[in-house]
Amino acid sequence: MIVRVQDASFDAGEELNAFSAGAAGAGAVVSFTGIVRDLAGGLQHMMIEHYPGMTERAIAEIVDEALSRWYLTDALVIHRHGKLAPGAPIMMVATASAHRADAFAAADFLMDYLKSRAPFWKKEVTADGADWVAAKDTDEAALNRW
Amino acid sequence: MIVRVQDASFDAGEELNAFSAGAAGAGAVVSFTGIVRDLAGGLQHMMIEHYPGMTERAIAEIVDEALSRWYLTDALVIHRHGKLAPGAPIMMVATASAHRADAFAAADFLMDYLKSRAPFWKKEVTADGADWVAAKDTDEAALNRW
Amino acid sequence: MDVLYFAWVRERIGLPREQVETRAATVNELVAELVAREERYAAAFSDTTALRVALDQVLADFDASLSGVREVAFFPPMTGG
Amino acid sequence: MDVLYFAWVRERIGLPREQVETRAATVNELVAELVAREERYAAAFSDTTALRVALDQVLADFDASLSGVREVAFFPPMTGG
Repeated sequence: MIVRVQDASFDAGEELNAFSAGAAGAGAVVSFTGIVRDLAGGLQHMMIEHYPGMTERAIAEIVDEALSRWYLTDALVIHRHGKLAPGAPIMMVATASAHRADAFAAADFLMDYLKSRAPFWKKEVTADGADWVAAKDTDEAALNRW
Repeated sequence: MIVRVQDASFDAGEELNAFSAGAAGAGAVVSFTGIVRDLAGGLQHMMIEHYPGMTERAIAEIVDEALSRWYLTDALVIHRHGKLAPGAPIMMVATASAHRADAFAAADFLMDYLKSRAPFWKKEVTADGADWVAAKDTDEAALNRW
Repeated sequence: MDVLYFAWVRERIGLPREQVETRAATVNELVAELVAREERYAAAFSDTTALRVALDQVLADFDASLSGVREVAFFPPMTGG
Repeated sequence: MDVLYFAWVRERIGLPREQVETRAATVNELVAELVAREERYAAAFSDTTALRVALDQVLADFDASLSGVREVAFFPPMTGG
């Protein structure tokens, strides 16, 4: 299990390959990559604030919960903070399992919980100013699936 | 939408990066990679037989169905045939969407249908001989989820 | 009509494909004709519930009509993915 | 007690963190003390249903006890992922 919270960018493809190489006995690898997108047009960059200390702790708890619920041989979480350009990777989750259903469910679960329970806050900066991204009711509701 | 049926190997990380670069407006990219695993120990290689013509047609239909059910900006399916070494990638699915739930559901759906509706047959070759991999009832049952 | 065999069906029959002259109206009738030919066909088709059939590259049932069909393929359940 | 603010809570209050001397027994009592101080606190805490609180880096409720707590953090709902 690897958890990395960093301001540096990362290469999702390289991370996937390194993760898969370490999980060769698993058979099924699922990944999720979140990418900064320019929804309305005019996004200059995204700023991600986080709560050092609590972030690592919250993510580790979420990953432990996933490992206790599904048969996983490994799990990876990378989440960036700081200034991110449009098109840049924000975060990545990967899960490895002998069973594809477990790999899918665990990755889906990790995303739902990282979204609403890990202390990150996104701000979108445009020429017109900066706005904090509002949490969605659907994200909170998604937690009830698990 | 890209569908590739090939005997050549592929680099899942490079494929993920190329797919994500083309789906930068999406925000959410989910991938699944299937890797040859040596379950019992002693696997020399896996042979995958397919039905040329029907394979491409069946996969295209499955992908079209996914595109009609979920909001996807793009989808990728790569599936190999021929002789595969332990640890080698067998196949890969990737989906891109503005909504992570759609990307997850569509990738999960594609895997379930590719598993049981695309004409591929796996044979495991060991020092003791060769055995066709039996289809699992759970794989057929998984289709009822959709 | 082209008849194709895959995986262990191909191995039991010993052929990947063959031309078959038949007046069979349905897949089941074609299977009955093949089974009557030789033991290796009987072995391959001993349990059709363990088999799948595609007509012109589309999955079908064993009671489907062969009218207009040019290519019939028999194989075990798929194990892709 | 260390009190930390994140995202727009930090911006409204104008501070990322501060030391607070308090006898508040619960989070709600601490919020009431802060709100009584200055308008910028009142603005930040005008709707606590729109806020989350963590006690020693673990999510908690606003009626939770502050007994033994060294670090309190206020922030809007998370938007990671």
